Order: sequence, then structure tokens, then C-alpha cells
Amino acid sequence: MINLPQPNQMKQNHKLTVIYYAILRDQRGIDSETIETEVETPLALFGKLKEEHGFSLEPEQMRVAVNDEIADWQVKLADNDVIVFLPPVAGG
Amino acid sequence: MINLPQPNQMKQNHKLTVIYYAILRDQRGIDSETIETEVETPLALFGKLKEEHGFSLEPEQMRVAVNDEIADWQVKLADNDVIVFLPPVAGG
Amino acid sequence: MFKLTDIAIDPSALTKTLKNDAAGAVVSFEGRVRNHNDGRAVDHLIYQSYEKLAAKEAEAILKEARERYPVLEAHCVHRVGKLEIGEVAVWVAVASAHRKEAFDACEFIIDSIKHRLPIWKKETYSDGSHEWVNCRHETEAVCP
Amino acid sequence: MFKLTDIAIDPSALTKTLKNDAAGAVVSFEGRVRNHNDGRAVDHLIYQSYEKLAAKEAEAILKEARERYPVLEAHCVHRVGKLEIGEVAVWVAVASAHRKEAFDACEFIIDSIKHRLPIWKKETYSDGSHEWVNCRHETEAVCP
Repeated sequence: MINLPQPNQMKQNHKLTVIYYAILRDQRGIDSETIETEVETPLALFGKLKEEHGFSLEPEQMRVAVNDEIADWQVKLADNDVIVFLPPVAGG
Repeated sequence: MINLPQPNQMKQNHKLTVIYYAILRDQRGIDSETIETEVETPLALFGKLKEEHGFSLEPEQMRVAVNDEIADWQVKLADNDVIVFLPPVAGG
Repeated sequence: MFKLTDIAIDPSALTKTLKNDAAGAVVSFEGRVRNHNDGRAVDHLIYQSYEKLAAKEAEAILKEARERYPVLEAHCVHRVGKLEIGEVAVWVAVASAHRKEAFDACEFIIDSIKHRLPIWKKETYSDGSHEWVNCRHETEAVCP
Repeated sequence: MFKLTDIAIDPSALTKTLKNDAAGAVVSFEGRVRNHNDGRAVDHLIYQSYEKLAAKEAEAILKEARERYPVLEAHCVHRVGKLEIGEVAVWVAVASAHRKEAFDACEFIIDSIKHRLPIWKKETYSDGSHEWVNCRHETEAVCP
């Protein structure tokens, strides 16, 4: 049996909100934005944004939060998710 | 030649001031006193006072100060010296 | 208790919240804005925080401190916004029956705060240049 | 700076003396009168000090702290007389560029103060009995 993709597994556009902090905010020039995209993971999303905006950070230097929880870079994103990329921190 | 004691090496009375702190003050019942005595060292002085007043502490548990400096228990005392026996401390 | 604030931190007012008759020891830490970092003269700092996650992570750190050490009180306040030299950026205080655990818990909390909280610091130097500094890959010397 | 005082210690007023633009870290310790010691309910404490020697020894301890650790400020105030539960018996504060040395120096100072200063503590318990307590031969558990 051929494993054809089902309609709900097909790539489709999500509406994602990205919030920027620190150097990412400076490099993007805005605090946050809402994006229609078909990318499925935070890693792919960051790759796409890095290409568009020339971010200096690499994913390996950062953590990512989805809906205010630390998440895996490979988690599947859903419609209306809020994504925050966390540059290396420096509290205190 | 026979080594006779010279007059100034002979045992003679000193006037010593003893100041008491903590449990020694409680056991002696006074803060300080001036004593005429022929004892020559803090160790001998404490022995004499312990015998008279029943102090519960032993010299091994204490340090001694002579004229506001920590001193050896075997130092020779001089007239008008001020002696403080230091019970185990508990600052802070 | 953890709090983010954009107004000046008053450690003396905060220390009063640590009243506890069973406490024999209170250790507190103030992180202040130094006039120098890594050999450069600093003019001022700007702290940005990801508030929701910072609050969540800070409460987790305080909970860990309570689990690791027998502490009676453990609190932290972190400033955000623009800070001048000498101002308090972060305050941590711990009360416990005995002193060893208060020192250990206070140090554990501030170390964790500095390495785990999503808070970022932009240093502006006396020559007008600025930089986002970070602790994660750097030594203690750079992360006071 | 070291001071013996028979009036209440106000840590917040004292902390203001630590202003130093090069300081990134201020660690302070308050030793407070606990309502219990070694399993017994405490009513109040009386501290006696041998003032001249205590001042001399405390200044020596602060000097040693400055030699061992790169600290900018190191201060201690010790209370004498009768203290009620919750009152501050001793206050130590250290300012330095970075936090590690401030924690280490503060802990070194309070440990030394407790073991070396000619100061004695009489505990009066809730049942009216009292006792001169001491740290020298006892464990940390009894010497907060």
C-alpha cells in the first residue's frame, strides 16, 4: 500500500506570532510580527527568518519557547502559536 | 659559684587587675578586682582564683589576655598588669 | 516571591519582608551596575525581559532552592529598563535557621538567575558604543 | 569598619555606606536572634564583649578578608546587651566587583567573627533557665 499524504498532513500555512528580544529585536527592527508560513518547526522558522533578516545568532546558541514554554527546536508548530527565540541570557 | 636568687628575682607581691566576663563573671559575682599576689603567671593566677571561687572552666578551654593582648599562659606578670581570662566565645 | 520591576529596587524595604522568628541568618545579594565591565568604562545598562517565562523560571529556581536547602524565606526581585551606575539590578535574599544554608541558597539562586532567566542586558559604554552581553558562554569575570 | 553597639542595628542604613561605583556585588549577612536553639525555646539573649580586644580582633579579621579576597568594602557591626527575638545581633557586608569574592569574603568574616571575637552570649529560655553558650567546641548546628 502506498503511503500517500492525507490532506491534514499536507503542508499548509500556519499563522505564527514571533516575539523578538535583545539583539534579535535590534536586528529585526520590530518587537514582534505575525507570519503566514508553511514551515513546521521552530528550527525551520528561524532558518527562514535568519535568511530574510540576517540574524547573527545560530540556533545552537539559543533556546526557543513556544507559547511561553521552553520547546524542542523540532516540535511541530500549530496555528496561532507564539514563538520566542532566546538569545544567550545575561540576567543580574 | 652558688646561684643565689637576687633580690629582684625573689617572689614578691604584684598588684594585678582581673576583669571577668560571661560565666566567670557570674561565678565570681563581680566584674573585676585588684589583687595583691605573688603568683607569677596567668596560669598560676587562674589556678589560685579557681580554687578560691570554684570556676567551672579549665585553662585548656580558654585563652588569656594581658593588657589587651592575647598572651601566653606562662608569661611573667608585672605590677599593674590587667588580666582577662577568655571563656569559649560565642559571637554572632 | 519573584518580581520584575521597572522602578528602583529598595533592598532595605524588601529585607523587612524577611521577618521570621525562626530565622537566625539572613543572607542577601545586591547586583549593582558597575562603572566598568571587561576593561571598558560603562555609562548605563538596559535590561529587557521575556516577562512570562522569566517569572515562571524564577519561581522554579526559588522552588529548587527550597528543596535543596532548609530555607525559611527566599525572594528575588529583578529590575528591567534603563539603569544608571550604582543602581540595583537584582536583589536576592534568603532567611534560614543557620548561616551555611543561607549563604549556599543565596549563591545558588543568583547563579541560577544569571544563567537561566530570559533577561538580556545591553551595555552602553562611555564612548557611546553598545553591546548585548551574555553570561552563557563566558566566565565569571564577565558575569558579576 | 568594625563597631560594637548597644543600640539596635539598622542594616538598611548601614548598607548605604557601601556605595562604590566599582562594586557589582554586595553580599550582606544578618545574624538574628532565633526563637529556638538546640531544641529549646529561647526568650532573649544577652551579649557581653571585651570591647578593646574585640575591636582589635575584628579589625584584624577585616584586614585578613581584604588580603585574601579582592573586596572593595568590608564592614561589620556587632550588638551587645539584651536582645529580643528577631533583633539583629551581627551584621556583615562586603562589596566587590564580582559576586563570588563577595560571598566568600562575607562568609569568611562571619565565620571568623563567631570563632575569634571575645564576645559571649547568654541564652535565657522560655522556662526561665539560662546558659552561656559557646561555639568553640560545638557544631555548626548550634552556632548559626
